[in-house]
Amino acid sequence: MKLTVLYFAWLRERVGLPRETVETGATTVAGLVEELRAREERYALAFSDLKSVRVALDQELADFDAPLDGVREVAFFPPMTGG
Amino acid sequence: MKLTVLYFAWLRERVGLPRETVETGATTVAGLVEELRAREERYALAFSDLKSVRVALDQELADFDAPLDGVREVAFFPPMTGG
Amino acid sequence: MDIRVQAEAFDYGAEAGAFAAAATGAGAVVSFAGIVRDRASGGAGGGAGGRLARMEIEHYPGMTEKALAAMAGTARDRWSLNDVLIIHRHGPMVPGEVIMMVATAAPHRGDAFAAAEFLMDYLKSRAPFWKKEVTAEGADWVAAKDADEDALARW
Amino acid sequence: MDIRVQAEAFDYGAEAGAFAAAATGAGAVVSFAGIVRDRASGGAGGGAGGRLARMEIEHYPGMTEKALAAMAGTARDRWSLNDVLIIHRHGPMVPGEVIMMVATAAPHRGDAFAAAEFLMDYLKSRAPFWKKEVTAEGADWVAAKDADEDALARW
Repeated sequence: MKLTVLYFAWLRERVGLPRETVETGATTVAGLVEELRAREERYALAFSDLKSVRVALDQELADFDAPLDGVREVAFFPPMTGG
Repeated sequence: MKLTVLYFAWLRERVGLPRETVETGATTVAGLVEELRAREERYALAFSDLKSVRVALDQELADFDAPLDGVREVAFFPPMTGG
Repeated sequence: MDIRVQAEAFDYGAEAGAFAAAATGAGAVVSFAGIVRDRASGGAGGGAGGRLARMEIEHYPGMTEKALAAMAGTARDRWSLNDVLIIHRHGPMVPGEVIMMVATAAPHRGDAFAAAEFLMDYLKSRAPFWKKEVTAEGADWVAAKDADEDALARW
Repeated sequence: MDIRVQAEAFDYGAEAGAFAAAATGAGAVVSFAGIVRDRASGGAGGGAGGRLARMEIEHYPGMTEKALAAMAGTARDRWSLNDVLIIHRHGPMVPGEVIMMVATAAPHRGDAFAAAEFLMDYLKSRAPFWKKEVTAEGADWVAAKDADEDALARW
């Protein structure tokens, strides 16, 4: 399965890019995170504390145990600080 | 004792004037109201329901049992509707 | 702190903009505008009344300014505020006209919101203004609402 | 309902004034402006930090607009509102600049205040914006505050 993965704020800075296409066999967000962590140190660092990471699937906030079925865009970012 | 007495909104309309000077022997607001009521029908009408009347002494909200000692200006008006 | 009681119309947007621009160091500005509605309040029941031709606001010169200044002072004591603005008109006005405004500036939004709501609640029931509504059927003094009196209990 | 996400500066006073003027039939308009403060937030602790040189706001194009529209829709379902306006900037800005505004118009002030506070609370923690503060010491992402997350519980 091919996914567009986006990173924002310090997750973008740690991973070193704002978006990439990822080929994955993961079925949940948590599975995808495990795959990414295993890739390279910069990913392991970006995802070292999941309490500080939020995820959106196709631009809707989701949980780490959410399934990736039918999802095209996954975004990872820190807690939001708008307003 | 000489007091300036002011009336606002429908109290002003019922009494028929916005202000007057009153010579009174009353020692409290309630006593002054009794004197005014006894004067003429228009005062009796204006003060017929004291639950709908508020009073200020020298421009500070007060109660009907407040003393008139040292007071120069008494104002009667309905509940306020600003904003 | 700026408190104005006046018959003249004022430009709500210009006042809110100038207030926000002057609030150095504030992170949050809340402003409230009260506008003359196009329907009468319908008397004591508060239901929708007839089409409003105009509103007339009577006030108590002298006491009004003191009461507003006291409320603004209480708000400044109670919340961390950079600035407070109150403008309230009296006299005749037509539907769509701005009756009054309150603006608060604070380092944080919670203080700005709380102070603005506090000022509005007190202004409604403790500042000496009285509204009269004029419709085709005649003129009627607006009745104070129990809900407005009750709103004071939360502060 | 009008929702704008933009890099360009906007005139808070002009927007608030136009919004109030257009809110036919509303008796109450509440508007909020968020302004860049002159001190950094001081990191996770939230204490006063150094002098702020500038702020940079990153956002998630596409999701941002959807999230704001959903919040405004929820507010309109939940309170009796005539209109809602949200403008939020992204990109670089300096102290004193207006970051964003929310305005609500309603027949009654309680609804206008509640909806504006609701929108601000959700916008703080559920709209995909991230603030970075730049001081002489360097650049730091603003940490989300527990108090902002907790504020959502009241709605």
